[in-house]
Amino acid sequence: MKKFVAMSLVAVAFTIITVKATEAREYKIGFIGPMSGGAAQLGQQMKRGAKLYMKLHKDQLGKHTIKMIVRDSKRPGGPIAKAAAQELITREKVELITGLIFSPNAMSVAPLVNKSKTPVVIMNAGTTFIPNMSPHMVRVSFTMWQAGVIIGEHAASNLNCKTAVAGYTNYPPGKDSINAFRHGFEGKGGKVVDEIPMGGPGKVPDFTPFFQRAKSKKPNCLYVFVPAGNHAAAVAKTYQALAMRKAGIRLIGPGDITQDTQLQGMGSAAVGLVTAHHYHMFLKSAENQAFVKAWKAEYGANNPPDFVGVGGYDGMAAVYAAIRAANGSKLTSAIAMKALKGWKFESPRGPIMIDPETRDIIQNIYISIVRKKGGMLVQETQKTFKAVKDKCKELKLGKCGKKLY
Amino acid sequence: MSPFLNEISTVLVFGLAYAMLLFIISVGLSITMGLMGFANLAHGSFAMMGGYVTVTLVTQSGVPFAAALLISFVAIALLSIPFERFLYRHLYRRSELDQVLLTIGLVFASIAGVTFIWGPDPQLIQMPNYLKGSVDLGFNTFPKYRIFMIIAGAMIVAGLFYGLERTKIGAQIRAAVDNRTMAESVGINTDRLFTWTFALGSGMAALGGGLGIQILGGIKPVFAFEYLVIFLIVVAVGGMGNIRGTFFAALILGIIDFAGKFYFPEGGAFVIFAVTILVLLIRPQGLLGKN
Amino acid sequence: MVPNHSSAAKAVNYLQTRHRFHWGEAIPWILAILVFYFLPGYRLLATQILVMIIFALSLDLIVGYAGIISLGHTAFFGTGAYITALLATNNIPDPIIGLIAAAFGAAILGFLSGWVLLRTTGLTLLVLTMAVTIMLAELANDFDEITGGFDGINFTNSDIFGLIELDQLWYSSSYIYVLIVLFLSFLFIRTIIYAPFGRMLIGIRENPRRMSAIGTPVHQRQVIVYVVSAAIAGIAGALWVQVQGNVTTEVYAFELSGDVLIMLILGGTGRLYGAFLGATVFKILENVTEQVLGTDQPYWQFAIGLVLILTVLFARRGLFGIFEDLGNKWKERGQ
Amino acid sequence: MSDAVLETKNLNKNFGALAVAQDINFSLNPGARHAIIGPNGAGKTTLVNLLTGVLRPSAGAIFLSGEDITTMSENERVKHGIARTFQINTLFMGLTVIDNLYLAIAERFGGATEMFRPAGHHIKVQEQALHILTTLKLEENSLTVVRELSYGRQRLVELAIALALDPKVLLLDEPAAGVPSTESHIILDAVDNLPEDIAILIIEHDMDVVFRFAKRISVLVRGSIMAEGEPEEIATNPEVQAVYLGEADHV
Repeated sequence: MKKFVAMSLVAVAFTIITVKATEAREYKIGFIGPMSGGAAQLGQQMKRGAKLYMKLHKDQLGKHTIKMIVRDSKRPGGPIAKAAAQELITREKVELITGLIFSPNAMSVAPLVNKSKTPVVIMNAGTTFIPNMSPHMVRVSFTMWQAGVIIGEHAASNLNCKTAVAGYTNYPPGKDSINAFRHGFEGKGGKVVDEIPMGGPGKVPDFTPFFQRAKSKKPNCLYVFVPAGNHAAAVAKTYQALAMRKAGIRLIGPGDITQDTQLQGMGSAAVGLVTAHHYHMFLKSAENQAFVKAWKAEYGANNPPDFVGVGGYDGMAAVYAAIRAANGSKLTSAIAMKALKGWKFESPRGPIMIDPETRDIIQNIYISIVRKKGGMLVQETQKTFKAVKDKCKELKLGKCGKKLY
Repeated sequence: MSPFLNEISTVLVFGLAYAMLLFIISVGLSITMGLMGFANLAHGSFAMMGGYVTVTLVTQSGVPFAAALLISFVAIALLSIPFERFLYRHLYRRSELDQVLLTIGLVFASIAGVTFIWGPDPQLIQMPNYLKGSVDLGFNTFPKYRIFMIIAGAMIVAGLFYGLERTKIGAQIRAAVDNRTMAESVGINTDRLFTWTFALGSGMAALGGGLGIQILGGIKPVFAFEYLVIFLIVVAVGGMGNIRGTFFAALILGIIDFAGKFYFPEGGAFVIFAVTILVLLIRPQGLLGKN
Repeated sequence: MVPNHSSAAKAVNYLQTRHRFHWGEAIPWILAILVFYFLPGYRLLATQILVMIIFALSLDLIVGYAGIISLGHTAFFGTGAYITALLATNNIPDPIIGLIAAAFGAAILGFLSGWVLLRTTGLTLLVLTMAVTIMLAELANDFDEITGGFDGINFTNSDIFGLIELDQLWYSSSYIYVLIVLFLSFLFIRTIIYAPFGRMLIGIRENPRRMSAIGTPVHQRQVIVYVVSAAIAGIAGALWVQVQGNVTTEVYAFELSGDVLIMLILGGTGRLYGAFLGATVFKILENVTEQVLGTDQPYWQFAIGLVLILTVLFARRGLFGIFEDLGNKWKERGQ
Repeated sequence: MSDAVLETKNLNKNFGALAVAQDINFSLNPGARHAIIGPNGAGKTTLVNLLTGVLRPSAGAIFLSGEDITTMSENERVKHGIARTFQINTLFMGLTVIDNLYLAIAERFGGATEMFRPAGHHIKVQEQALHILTTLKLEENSLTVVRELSYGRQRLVELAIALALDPKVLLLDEPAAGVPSTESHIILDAVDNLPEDIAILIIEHDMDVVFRFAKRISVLVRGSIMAEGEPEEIATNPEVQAVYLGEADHV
């Protein structure tokens, strides 16, 4: 025992000495997201999340410091994001890249970081197979499959939906989302009677023609996937304006349609919506309540956090973990990946972990319902599914099962 | 209730409501282009600013929705006057390319400008109670707001036609669209006419911007650019400077767009562009345009 | 009679020498080489600028020289881009073959659409070109089995001539590759412009009515130049995706059509070097404004808007016009 | 066929119910100096447009040196030898005078589609351009941008371009219109001195010009030819006088 204590002391002393031996270092990281244009609010929200984490955890890096250089990816496609990444890596010499709202942004960066071996922490981009494109990427956000399958099963088993119409924004995450939904829904005996592509992701369309079409099919449920951002409020309002609830059609979807930042603007239209998602700001955990409080203190009570903000926050937590692992030495991809594969964190959204195999996130998915309380709309968790993995990669469907680098 | 009547009425009512919106916003652009020969790509910016004024009045100052629409009409009409006087006027005789450059510059600056003030989030609006909910007509139910759009649109169209056909200033505008030199030679002050029609057109755009908030999912900075395409299409299909033509074009495109998305959602926006191409190839000057 | 003789001689001299190279024309190329050596961290941006110059040059052929205003030039840019990308994913990854195929594909589209659309002018043409592009974008989004839709296609090129790898990090070989293609495209366009064909285009721009009355089949000639322009735009599109290794539906974006038209007018139409100046200034404003002023607000958009407005009001022939004016003043002083 | 260089047969043009040309028959012999006069709205410009191919006739035919050119497009007719000037200057305003001529001549020589040889190497084109400029005493303006010329001199350029096309038939649409009287003699002298072998059809309002120049006159009223003959015949024709006096009454 004595020997053990002595050895421990030596070990501790040694650790302290080595820590002291390393010099204070500034870690430069690049943050790429849409800061202007149609998706600016997403980029700004993600940046708020990241900055909040940095503010609350200043001491976590010891004497090392971190400098975040923000670049605007402007449009959804690859070119601008990629030019920003190239410049960040080669000129600013950043050691890690993070941010990335749109999938094509993340995809375009992949070949670049494969060359430079720069680690990437994806805070949002949702197309399922993205981590397969580079061994240097981890993702802390979500995949469409996580919420999609669960809401599909829930609809068939617990919401009395025999038939459903699925409306989706016509782009890969949208297709991922309805494929996941169909997988879950039809697996439990439901039937998807119509799939309606509702325009591309660039613009918020008038949803009326699509919802009218859905209405004319008389399903029990209408599953809707639209990207986070501008679309959510329009979905709820159209649903209400067309009196679809009266017609006996239930609106369900992933939590993108009840995004916290959009929720209050939806008005009574949103009451009763059932969604599956990895986060909403009304989660009861202590971590979340502290997080929401800190967020509102920082950005004002009228600027609530949402899952995009949490993506930024958790992403920055992962970045910190990687920097701590480097501890004064250069932050290589090897160090970062070693630290982040299997990394666990008590996030506002609940416990999360990076799957060491797929480098994708494992997290809880919550079934929630929107209710009105004291003049405000809130979400109530009805059911929690723990440690949900990405089904697409588990089942090795299409590109999800392939190594793409 | 027959499913056929249901479908037909769905397409017509929703299509008509959208058509009214298209007309209200596009008519100003049509007049500007027909009367002054000016390619005003910043027309959508005035519509967008109208939307923001409406939202701000309703949500911040508690002004009733209808009053807010009127105020934003007047405000943007007035705001557009200095633009016409100090910017546009210099370019009436310059090339189309210069006009494109200036007005796209304005679009960029206005998008940035409203983001500085209101931020990038879409601004939403709560409707007054009398416009909430829907009306059940037996064979079909329609949102009250769409019915309101159609009625308001019809009144505006009627007012505009009356103004142009029966008033002196309307006659002057028609004369000037038809032949500017001739109009000037009979003593019409085309300079002042330009200013007023420009203000009127911008005000109409603002009205459309305000009316559109509810059905376009909120007003946001990129509005100025996103909907420009569709306004230009309406003007081109209708025939520049022709108000009747603009109305018919809005009607046809509004209804076809709705029907296309309703029956053929896979096609997305394809249908409306295909129709546009077809019409313009057969009648390059637009449905009712001058040859 | 003496002054008459001298004015005739002057006129002949003017006609016979104007196609010759001026020493000032070396400046952009020297700058391009300096950028390569001194700003390696900006090379991808610089490469993108070079591609945009090719694209803007192709547009200048029709807008600045033939007087055809198009808001849909990405139809050809995007088609070239997809052709290259699809060849690469179907086992023909050679970049040079990609370029050639892109040029041909875009030219065919240019012929088909030009033959039909160029019977119209003005707003109608503007709207039609726009509509064609947007339809192509819709198609690309709908047929995502082939195009990858919004997410696009990622691909890798083989090495140029089997020797030179298109570098994906420092963009050294890519930059040189694009610069060479730009140089060749520029020489090609410059030659056309100073040949009778180019003079004839200027005639069409200045007065199509009169061109017809001197015996020019205007529509046919417009189609020819449209096809040439489309082919070069196709090459630009192919380069754009080759250096980036991926293609998305954005290559058909109407916004990009708008941007390239802005770049061209900003720089100055109908003067070749306007494209160089406009594309460079636009992309630098787009990229560098945020590095100075930050990303909290869309300062870059405001900056571009302001520059466009000021250019229209104070530099009547685009930014290149300023240089021309300065040059003329310099000459007057010299005399 | 006669030896007429330009001939029309029952030329008709309707815009809907409105007939703007009715059964127009006339012919020009080589070297003709023919004028068409008529009150406003008589259809003179329509006739020019029919002859040059801007408009297609509703019925009837047009022959050039015996060849039916009715369905030919405007530019093809130019290649076959019909050239025109416009009533309102239709020039390349932003280009120099010599470039204005260069375009016309290059097109005629078939070199305008040449893409790879510099325009400056086409010596023959330049010589021709200079020759025409010298003939019309424009050579001092060769390097002036057309926009900067006086209207009268621009009018000369209009004529020069038409001549550069080496036409068999030249249609002059009010060649002195809009030119201040101080300058008009330059134009009229130039018109007087046009090569004799070209058949010229002049559309004119100004009777002084018509009687100074024309050897034959047609009077066009409401789309049809009311009278045709030598200048003296027309001047003394009571019907013609009635039309012109009638018009004068209205003015």
